Amino acid sequence: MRNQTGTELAARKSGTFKKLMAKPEMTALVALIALFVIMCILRPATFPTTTNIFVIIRQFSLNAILAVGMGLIIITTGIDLSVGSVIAASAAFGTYFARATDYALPGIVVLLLILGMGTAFGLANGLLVSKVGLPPFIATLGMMSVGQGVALLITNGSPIRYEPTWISVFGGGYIGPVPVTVIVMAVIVVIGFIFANNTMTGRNIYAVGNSAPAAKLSGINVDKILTLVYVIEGFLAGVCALLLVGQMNSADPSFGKGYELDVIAAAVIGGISMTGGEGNILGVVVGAALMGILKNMFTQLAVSGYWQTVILGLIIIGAVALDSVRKKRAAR
Amino acid sequence: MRNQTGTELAARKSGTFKKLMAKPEMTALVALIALFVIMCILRPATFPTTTNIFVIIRQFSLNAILAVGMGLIIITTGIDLSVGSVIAASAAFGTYFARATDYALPGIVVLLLILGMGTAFGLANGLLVSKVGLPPFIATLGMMSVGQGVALLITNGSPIRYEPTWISVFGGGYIGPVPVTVIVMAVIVVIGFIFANNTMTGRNIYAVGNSAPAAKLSGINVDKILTLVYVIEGFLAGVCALLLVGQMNSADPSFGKGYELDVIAAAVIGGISMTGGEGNILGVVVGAALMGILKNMFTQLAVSGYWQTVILGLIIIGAVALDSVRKKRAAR
Amino acid sequence: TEPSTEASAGASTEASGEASTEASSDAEPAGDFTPAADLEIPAGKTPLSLPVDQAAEEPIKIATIMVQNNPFGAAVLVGQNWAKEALADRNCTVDCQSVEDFDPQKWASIIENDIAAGYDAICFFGISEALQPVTDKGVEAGILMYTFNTEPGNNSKRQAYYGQSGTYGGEECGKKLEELMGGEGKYAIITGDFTVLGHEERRLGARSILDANDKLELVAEVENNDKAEEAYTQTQNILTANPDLKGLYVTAGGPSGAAKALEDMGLQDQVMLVCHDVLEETAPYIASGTIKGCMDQDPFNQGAQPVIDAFNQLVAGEGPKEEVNWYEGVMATPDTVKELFPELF
Amino acid sequence: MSKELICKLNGISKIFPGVRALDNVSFDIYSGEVHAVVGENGAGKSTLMNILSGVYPADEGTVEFEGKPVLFREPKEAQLAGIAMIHQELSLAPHMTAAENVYVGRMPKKGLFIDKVKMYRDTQAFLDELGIDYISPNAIVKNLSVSEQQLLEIVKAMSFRSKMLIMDEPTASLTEGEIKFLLKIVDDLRRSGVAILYISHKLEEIMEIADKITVLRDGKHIETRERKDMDEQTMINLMVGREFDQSAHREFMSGYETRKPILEVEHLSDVRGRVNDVSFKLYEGEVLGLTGLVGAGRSELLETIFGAHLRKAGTIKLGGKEVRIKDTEDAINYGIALIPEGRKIQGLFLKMSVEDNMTMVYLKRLKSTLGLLNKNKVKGIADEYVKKLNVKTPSLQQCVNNLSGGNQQKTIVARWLMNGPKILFMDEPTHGIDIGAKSEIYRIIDDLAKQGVSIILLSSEMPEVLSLCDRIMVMHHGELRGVLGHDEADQVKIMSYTLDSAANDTKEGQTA
Ligand SMILES: Nc1ncnc2c1ncn2[C@@H]1O[C@H](COP(=O)(O)OP(=O)(O)OP(=O)(O)O)[C@@H](O)[C@H]1O
Ligand SMILES: Nc1ncnc2c1ncn2[C@@H]1O[C@H](COP(=O)(O)OP(=O)(O)OP(=O)(O)O)[C@@H](O)[C@H]1O
Ligand SMILES: [Mg+2]
Ligand SMILES: [Mg+2]
Repeated sequence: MRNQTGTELAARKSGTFKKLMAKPEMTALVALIALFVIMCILRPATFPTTTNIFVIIRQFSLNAILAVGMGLIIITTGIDLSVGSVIAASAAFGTYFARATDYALPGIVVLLLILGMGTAFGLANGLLVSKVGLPPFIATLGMMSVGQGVALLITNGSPIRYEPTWISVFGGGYIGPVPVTVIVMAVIVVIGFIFANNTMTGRNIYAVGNSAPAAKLSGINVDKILTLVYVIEGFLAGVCALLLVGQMNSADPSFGKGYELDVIAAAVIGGISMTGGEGNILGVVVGAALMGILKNMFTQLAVSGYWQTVILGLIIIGAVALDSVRKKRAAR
Repeated sequence: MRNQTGTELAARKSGTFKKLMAKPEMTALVALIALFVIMCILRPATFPTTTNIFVIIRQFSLNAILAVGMGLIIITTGIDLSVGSVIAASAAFGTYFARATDYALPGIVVLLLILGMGTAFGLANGLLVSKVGLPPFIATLGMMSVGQGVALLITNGSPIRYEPTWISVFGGGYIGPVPVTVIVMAVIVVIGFIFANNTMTGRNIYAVGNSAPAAKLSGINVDKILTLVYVIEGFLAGVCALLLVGQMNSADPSFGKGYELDVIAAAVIGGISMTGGEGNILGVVVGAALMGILKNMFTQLAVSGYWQTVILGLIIIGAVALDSVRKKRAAR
Repeated sequence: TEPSTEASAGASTEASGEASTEASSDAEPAGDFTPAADLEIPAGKTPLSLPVDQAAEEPIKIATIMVQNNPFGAAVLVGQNWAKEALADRNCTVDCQSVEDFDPQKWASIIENDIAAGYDAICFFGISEALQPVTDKGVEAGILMYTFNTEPGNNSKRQAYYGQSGTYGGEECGKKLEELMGGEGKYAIITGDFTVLGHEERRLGARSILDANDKLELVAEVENNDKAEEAYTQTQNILTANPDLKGLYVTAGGPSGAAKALEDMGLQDQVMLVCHDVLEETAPYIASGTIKGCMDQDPFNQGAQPVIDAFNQLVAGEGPKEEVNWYEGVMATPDTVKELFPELF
Repeated sequence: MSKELICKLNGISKIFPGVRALDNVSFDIYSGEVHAVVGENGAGKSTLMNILSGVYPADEGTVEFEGKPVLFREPKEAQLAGIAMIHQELSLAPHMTAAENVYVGRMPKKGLFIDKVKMYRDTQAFLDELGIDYISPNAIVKNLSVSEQQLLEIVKAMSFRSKMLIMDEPTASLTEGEIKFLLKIVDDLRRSGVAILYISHKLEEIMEIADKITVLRDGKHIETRERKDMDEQTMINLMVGREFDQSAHREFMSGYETRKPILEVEHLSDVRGRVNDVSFKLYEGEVLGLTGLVGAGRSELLETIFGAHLRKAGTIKLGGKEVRIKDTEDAINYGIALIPEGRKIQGLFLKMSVEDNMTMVYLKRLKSTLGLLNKNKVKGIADEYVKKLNVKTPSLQQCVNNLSGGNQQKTIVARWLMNGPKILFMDEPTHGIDIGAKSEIYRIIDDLAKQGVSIILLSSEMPEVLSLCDRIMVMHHGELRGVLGHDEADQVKIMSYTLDSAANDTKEGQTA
């Protein structure tokens, strides 16, 4: 309610540059570029190398992938806290069957099992929100606990090894200097962006986020749209599970722990409004990148661990504050 | 928007009993009573003992105390993720000065330092939400990280011992069979309830939660109310820090970790609507009690840890689902 | 608190030795239970205590509490479960409980619940000094409070302790790392959680050795929250920032992530990786030579021994040999690992 | 009663980003007078009132109140000075009680606590005083009907006992009877010496109650005149800024015997019990009025047919064939369209552009490759309708929230016309829009009917229904009380159908 007016209007009046700058994801982009430049100056030898750049991108890839789905969920005024434990549960599920069959199960089946488990969790979230009418926070909080438990039950608490080539390539391979993970991320982000902006279903997601009653009266199946966004996020969690298993060659029940808050932060820093109905899916990549570059920066500059935590908090606040102040002022 | 109609209306039509049952916190109360009865039947020797009952109550006391403040925050449509790390930071802050002065600092000063630090964090949250206009989720997510970092910086990662009598009594003492912690909780819950229902500021909190623009037009200082609820929660986090230091005789930087989700769950299970504007502060105690009895029950029945996680998730979902379904049906 | 190597080594051989002799001599069929001598023992494990061949007259209830969700926890659970099986037909139930993280309040609650639930003995991971009051409360209530892995404070009333000193383990790893690095160069530490006592003891233990050498330069200290994926990420970050890194110490969970990252970057020969716990997770990397040193702390016995000892104390008054039972542990290396831990291969 | 100068506006201007909402407005307000302020949508009426009541500061100009210059930074300061305002959008707290809403922000205290006894007693006294004691002070506001809520707003404003009372469209959601009742209250207040600033788009009402009339246009002050020096046509001309002809009349339909019904509803009831056994027929090219008291279940009836609510019983036939409409999507596929009543909540997607808002339903009809939208086609059709309906917007990408009420309404109308509906339900389409926009909507209705579209026009405004509809249905308490042909319908007859005593005798009426 409180934070939603005026930006666009303000933007319209002035030139294209100002218009661009008024977009909420721009604060994050400027911060990102600033950090990048500062790091290039401070660590010219180790920071702006191809390797390091791809290391950074690979690291925030999972966050960016999940933030695409989280962005869509937040646009419908929802939230998904379960995403981390869904990763753990899906990774455990697929590899468990692989191990149980003494690794005789064809790769494609394992892949489908992992993606399927993620999607199933997403579907459960979606139905709880749309059909049962639970507040998304509560539905996904519950499913977070369930997912964690399922992962533990399947793995019995310790990692399941899984190391066929196909999955290693998927999670850890390179095409030229570019990690496969980064390519997967890029593809998902582009598809996500096109989906949100150029398909009817994408448009309907925004419509539901603007006003569910109005969407219903416009012939949009609101329940279906709500279910869909959680299913998408569940599927993406499955993709991340695949990438993680591929990267680590094992499925660990601690996979994904604590991701949810990072992912939500990335989406919001990237300009997705928590009041729903607006936001640019490309922005989430900027949000994820900003959080990703920070970790690398901390190591490059050898910031003490205790301070890292403080600085991370301040950056999250700072990145969104500028935009909030602007909106708040416009609303006066 | 989606979930708020009809329940009251349905209630009005039928008798007082039905009216009572339509209150959202009733689902939780019925579940609580059911669990209690079941446990009395299953474990007649060890469950319904005075000791065990007070053990249970003492355990959910902190959750209940924090849920009172969280309830008020949620009524304003906010959320506070920082509450756990504020506990850690405040506990560390007060005991640090005690140790630094070789425990010569008077107890009352330590007490004020701990409560003061909690309140200061609350104030920071409140100002970020009200003045800067940050979405509460982001403001308190950032402060969660900051609080964690501050706790680590102060304690240098390991617990600070602090064991004067006054604080041990406060956190671990008994009056008759009743733990002091439980008395503190009861006092705070009662004050919280009266505050919310019988003072103007309390009612203004509800008014802001119903509609901030309308509240503003009615002459309510919305920013002040928003700041206040976070300050209250910060102060209560300080109280919990005191109780924990008293109980453990030390301040550990891992105090409070992960509390936020439990506290939010308790508030919502206790009938505080996540869409804001309604909910009964007494209900949060029921929510906290339900979560508390579950944990005790798991131990009494020796439920495997992995299953505990699954069951906890299902209970969170189940406790709120009944009420959601009812609301959803009324809205058709 | 230096563990006396002889004492612990002595205690272990003595305990197992004595237990087995006792089992054979005490062969009278007191009930329908498997005598200690006939108990099935998991491959590669050596229980340091065996149950007395006697069934409890009154039913006995023992609780064990451990962190779930990391491989070390799972390994401890193997020991606990073995003890549970071994005692099942001796009129003793063992409930293996677990907590999802290191929040002292949660641990204190569980222990309190156990005290209220009338357990005869509680064997738990003493995660933090903050558990001292509740530990003492259990002792005062007449319950056997045996702790493992970490001491719940320096002067708690717990009757017995089992495990490796965190500081000792850290020092051993520090020494190994210094040796592997040839006494000079850059190194980094990936620690589990700054807020977890056991992790801090190891980190500071290693630092006490490494800081003493001026030629060693610490370039990064980061958390991985016990997660392998996070260790992977942090290792990459550390190495891109310090391509000339020579040593890496992982204090807690997820060392396989660091090892995997080194292999993926082809740096396993340049960077000396030292870590803890020889488990399914780490064994392949030790064997392949990526992990150059891995300190084991006998999770099986941390899980089993306190439980068995508690039972023995309750039925026969023949409890723990020592109040403090140090596990020296072994430092597995690529050359010795298959020999020391055949069950993992 | 002496009429003293109480408030003086000197050269007030207010600029919003991109809009000069008020431009050097000056006029005087006297106590004991009803001072009406009229103008088209977006003329700046609400903005001016918000400045007077401390919601925003003016950019230029001063306000003198009781002879002293005042500057209110907050609504509270204006309230303390003696100015109360009833806002255009309802500003009640839905989850709180009626009494709490009346006293929100200033509840009576006893020591530290609220004096609940006094608060509820005083509220009851106010309700009694105004003769609306059927509202309980303990009632939760969301359970009150819209008109009850509106009345509660009035109670709240009156309870300030203020010297100047601002009423911004207080009658927008009231029925004729309730409006009469309200006007009586206003008259009483005037007699007691209160200055009243009264805003309404219903000009008859203005002519009936006002002592003075001020006309605003494009943020500028055009005229302030005594009511006796003003007639309705002059007022309209001043508002619109040109000669305005509103004498358009439809050619009514006749010869029902030979026509085929396009929509037949039989024994329809909804699950929530707000529609009860309703049967009627709608003919091709007909404009069928639907009226009754607010809360009679009219919206519910249309929404139930449209598939937005669960049906309990009844059948629906389209062109003689029974159809099953499970949800709104089905309804749309059958060629039904519904322009809902709550523009902001049920109609608009406030954070989206004019183009998105217009094409939301149309998108389904676009053939696309790979599921991708053809943005040019979408833009083309939106552009076409902006021109066709004369929607005033700087661009298609403008956020719809920034349009005036009338243009927002036209945006929604465009959304449905694009689909070429066979049947169009319009729920209070002229609610809160100015006379110009209103007559454009009337023109659209007439054009559509001529093209053979069948329309159900739900309206509480009697003149609108009487001048536009071929037949008029009257609902009461969820039941259809009767159907009148345009030649037999008049205000009195319709009103008689809405009395509780007019039980079943009319039910059979002319159900045709
Ligand atoms: N908060 C705001 N931000 C930007 N523009 C605004 C704001 N409030 C009003 N406006 C613009 O100021 C102008 C005057 O609006 P105002 O609400 O005063 O009109 P009005 O005469 O009350 O119209 P109506 O009859 O539709 O209520 C309009 O162009 C409107 O779009
Ligand atoms: N969401 C709701 N919750 C409770 N009561 C409602 C709700 N919506 C409508 N009502 C009540 O249902 C009855 C019928 O409402 P409906 O909106 O259909 O009436 P209406 O004749 O269309 O009136 P209006 O002209 O106000 O639209 C009214 O008594 C109304 O107060
Ligand atoms: Mg207006
Ligand atoms: Mg209606």
